[in-house]
Amino acid sequence: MSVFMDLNLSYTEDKSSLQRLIETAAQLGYSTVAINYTFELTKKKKEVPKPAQIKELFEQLPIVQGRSRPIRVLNRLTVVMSESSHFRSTAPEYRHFDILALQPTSEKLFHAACMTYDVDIICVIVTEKLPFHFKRGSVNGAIDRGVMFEISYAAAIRDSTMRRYTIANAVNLVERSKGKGMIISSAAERALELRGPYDITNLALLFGLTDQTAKEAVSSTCHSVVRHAETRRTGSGIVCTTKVCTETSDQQGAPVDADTCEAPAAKKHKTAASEGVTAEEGGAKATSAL
Amino acid sequence: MKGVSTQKKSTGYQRVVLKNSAPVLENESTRLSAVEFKQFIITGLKILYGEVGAALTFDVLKYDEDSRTAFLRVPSRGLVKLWSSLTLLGSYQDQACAFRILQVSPFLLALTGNSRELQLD
Amino acid sequence: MSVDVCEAPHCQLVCENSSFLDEENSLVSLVQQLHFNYKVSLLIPDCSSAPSHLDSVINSFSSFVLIKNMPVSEFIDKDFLETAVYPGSVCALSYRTRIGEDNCVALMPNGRLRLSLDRHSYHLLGIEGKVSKFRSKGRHIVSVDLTDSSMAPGGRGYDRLLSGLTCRLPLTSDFLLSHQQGVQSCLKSLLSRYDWSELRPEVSTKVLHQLTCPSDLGSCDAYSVMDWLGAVDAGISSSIGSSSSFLSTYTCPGPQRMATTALSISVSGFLLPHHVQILIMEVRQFLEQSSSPWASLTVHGFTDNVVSCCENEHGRLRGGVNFYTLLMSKGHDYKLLIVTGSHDSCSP
Amino acid sequence: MVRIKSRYLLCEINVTDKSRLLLLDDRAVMTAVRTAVARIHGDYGAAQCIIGVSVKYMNAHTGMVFLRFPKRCYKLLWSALPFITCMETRGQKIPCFLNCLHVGGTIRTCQKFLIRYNTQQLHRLLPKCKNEDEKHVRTALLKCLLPGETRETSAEEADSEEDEVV
Repeated sequence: MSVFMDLNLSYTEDKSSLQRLIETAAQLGYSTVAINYTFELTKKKKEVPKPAQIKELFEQLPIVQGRSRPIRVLNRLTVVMSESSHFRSTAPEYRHFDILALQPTSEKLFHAACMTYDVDIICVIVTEKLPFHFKRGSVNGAIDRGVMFEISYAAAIRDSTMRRYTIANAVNLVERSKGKGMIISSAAERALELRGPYDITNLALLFGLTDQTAKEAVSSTCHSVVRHAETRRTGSGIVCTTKVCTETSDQQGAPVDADTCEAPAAKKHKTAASEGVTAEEGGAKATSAL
Repeated sequence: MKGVSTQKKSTGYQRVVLKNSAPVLENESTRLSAVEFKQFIITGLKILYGEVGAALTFDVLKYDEDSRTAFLRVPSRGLVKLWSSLTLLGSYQDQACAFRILQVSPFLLALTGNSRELQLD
Repeated sequence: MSVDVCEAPHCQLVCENSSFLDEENSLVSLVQQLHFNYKVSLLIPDCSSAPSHLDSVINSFSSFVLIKNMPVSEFIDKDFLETAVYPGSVCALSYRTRIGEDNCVALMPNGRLRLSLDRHSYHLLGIEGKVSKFRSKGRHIVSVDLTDSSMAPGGRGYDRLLSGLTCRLPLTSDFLLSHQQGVQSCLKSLLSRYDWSELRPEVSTKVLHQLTCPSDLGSCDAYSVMDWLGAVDAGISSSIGSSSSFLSTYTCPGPQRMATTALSISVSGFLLPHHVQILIMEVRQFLEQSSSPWASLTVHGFTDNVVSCCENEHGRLRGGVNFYTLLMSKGHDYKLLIVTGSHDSCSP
Repeated sequence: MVRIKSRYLLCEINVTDKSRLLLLDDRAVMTAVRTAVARIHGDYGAAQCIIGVSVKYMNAHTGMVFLRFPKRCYKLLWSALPFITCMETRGQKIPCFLNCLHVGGTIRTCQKFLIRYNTQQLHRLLPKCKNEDEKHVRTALLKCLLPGETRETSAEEADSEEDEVV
């Protein structure tokens, strides 16, 4: 299990309310959050938004509750896609963002998003009845590629009808994916729409997740998403830097050490972010070779 | 000398206690009495779980009006219901609110000894 | 309701009736095994002030230090090993780290260093460990016996651990450190290198008036006893409702009686089992002399502790609760209630 | 291919005035079920009603309804059915209650049960008949047993085949 994350805090123009949102998230015990910019290509003039610099928001990032480290803030772009032309995988504008998410609105696009598009998250619509059925094939394809599905809960707090749709759509998804590859995030616009990680773990039980997968939905699966995003941005993990320390290189040279150092790395997890793993493995090897 | 040791596995009986700081309201000046507080939670249960949910019995063991902190006790089979309805409660009399669950434990005694509350320096 | 919403968390309560005079009683070993105690609370009915000798024991809980940003590799520093680990009696626990989320470290008085690491850190460290029992994805427990001969400075195992902790995984954390003989005198050199502060356990004494209590605590079932003690501790007893009240149906278990006064003392901080042991003896002695029919002592462990009772792994998903209650009555009998719970208790 | 598992409930709509039964249709029943579930089980129940719940077949003459519920929550939804006291259709309120006769995993088993049930009903009614009519009833009964089975099956087997396959 890793730290708790909320990979969807809605971006608002109002700087102070955005600050409050992040502060509340830190207070609730989230170690990593992502500010979400939604991009919908409806009117032609619209351009891909530019993410705000985190440094401009905070002089000093708020401390995570009960910990001594500050919260980590990422930027994320969600592209709402009603036509396949809306998403250009190589668009340079996307490079400003740490995480890339896609919200397909039709079955065809959903399938395409699951199977081919190079994104990290596929958002599931929670504000209306699902316009299509999830196909097990598509869902499994996404999970195999390390692309995760996202359910956001803020809509469920706002309104009774949306609550029904949130639960129904989430249950439907869980039924298809068996709870694998699912993250739960807030999509909160205001601080009061945020809930603590344990609350979400409990809430996820309503969606049909088990204790274990519920907890993963706010922690390790999110971690995989971030890792997947890192790999995507670094070109399938070919370019990756690892810290190498020179002080004890004499000990590293011993053959026994080199072996043990490599062994655990080799039998590393075969998770979704498998590309990320290869990157690390390379790093570990580099270290031991020194 | 007797040395009897018995093991008990709790099943239906067990109670779960929640300590919650509740609710964080938009308008800080709103005051909530204990009865209103319980009524509010029942409303939340009714919204999410209907009349069946509203019939769930739970106790407000202690409620502090100033900090709006309460100790709730609920039979363990009702925990998920109560907790999730608190999570999804978003407004009180048309103003935004949020419940913050501070701790959940099968034992009331555990709520007074939470090491995470240890604040040094 | 469908199954998922009705699922009950389960948890075990072990109840043991025994006597202090019983040679084979497991109390001493249990107290000694729980190294990281956060809070001790004591409840004595029919008593308005603690006698001086009890008071002095309560105030004699040794102070502990909080060291900030200390690398874990300091624990295997040669000096530290010689002054603190080999003689035993040093206890350290990473502070402001959460089990299940962060990397947690604990050093036990018997010289065992235990690390709970996430997958990534585990691979970086490169020391063999076990997969966490609690199915937490990718969490590993690494346990090293620092008193082992291979872990002596210069040994192969030692070198590997050292290089792991200094080079591959330079883990730093805030630590709570306690030493039976007083931290400052023993660990001067260590402290001089870091930002630290000495802290005293916090003692709070409350005298409760007109406390409704069960007339025969021993015969009540364990759960109601625990509930009642908790209610007293949380200050709920004064507002206990009747069984028909709207707000709460909680009532004092069994036949009741009114105790005019009761003494409730709690000590919180980083407490050593050694002192808990002394306190238990003192309370025992006190009971024999005073008019109080019983006394209860509850010891809470640290929630984010890597180890629980008997050096088993402690995980929050299954063992969030870790505390025990000791009910002592006149005549050296006691009732021990240990919660070996398996519920993901929550405290965000 | 994995099938979404469903449960089919065979229910009988009981009304005081049989003639008003004809006013009911699928939609009225569905709305009544949804409202009852929402009232009894709140938003959580209502959410379970959104996907995979439908009225598969309804006979307005006899008041027989096949309800289809997802298997994972059919007990929850079922528990709300007794609380239906009236159904609304075309601006009229028809007081009624639902009586659940059978729960099956496929429409086919439900249908088999329905035929057996109807036959039993006829047997029960038989002694009440006057002598002149007895013949008619007997023939009707026989028809129901043998040819009836094939007749009704053909109508509904198509239904059970289209069990959602995903």
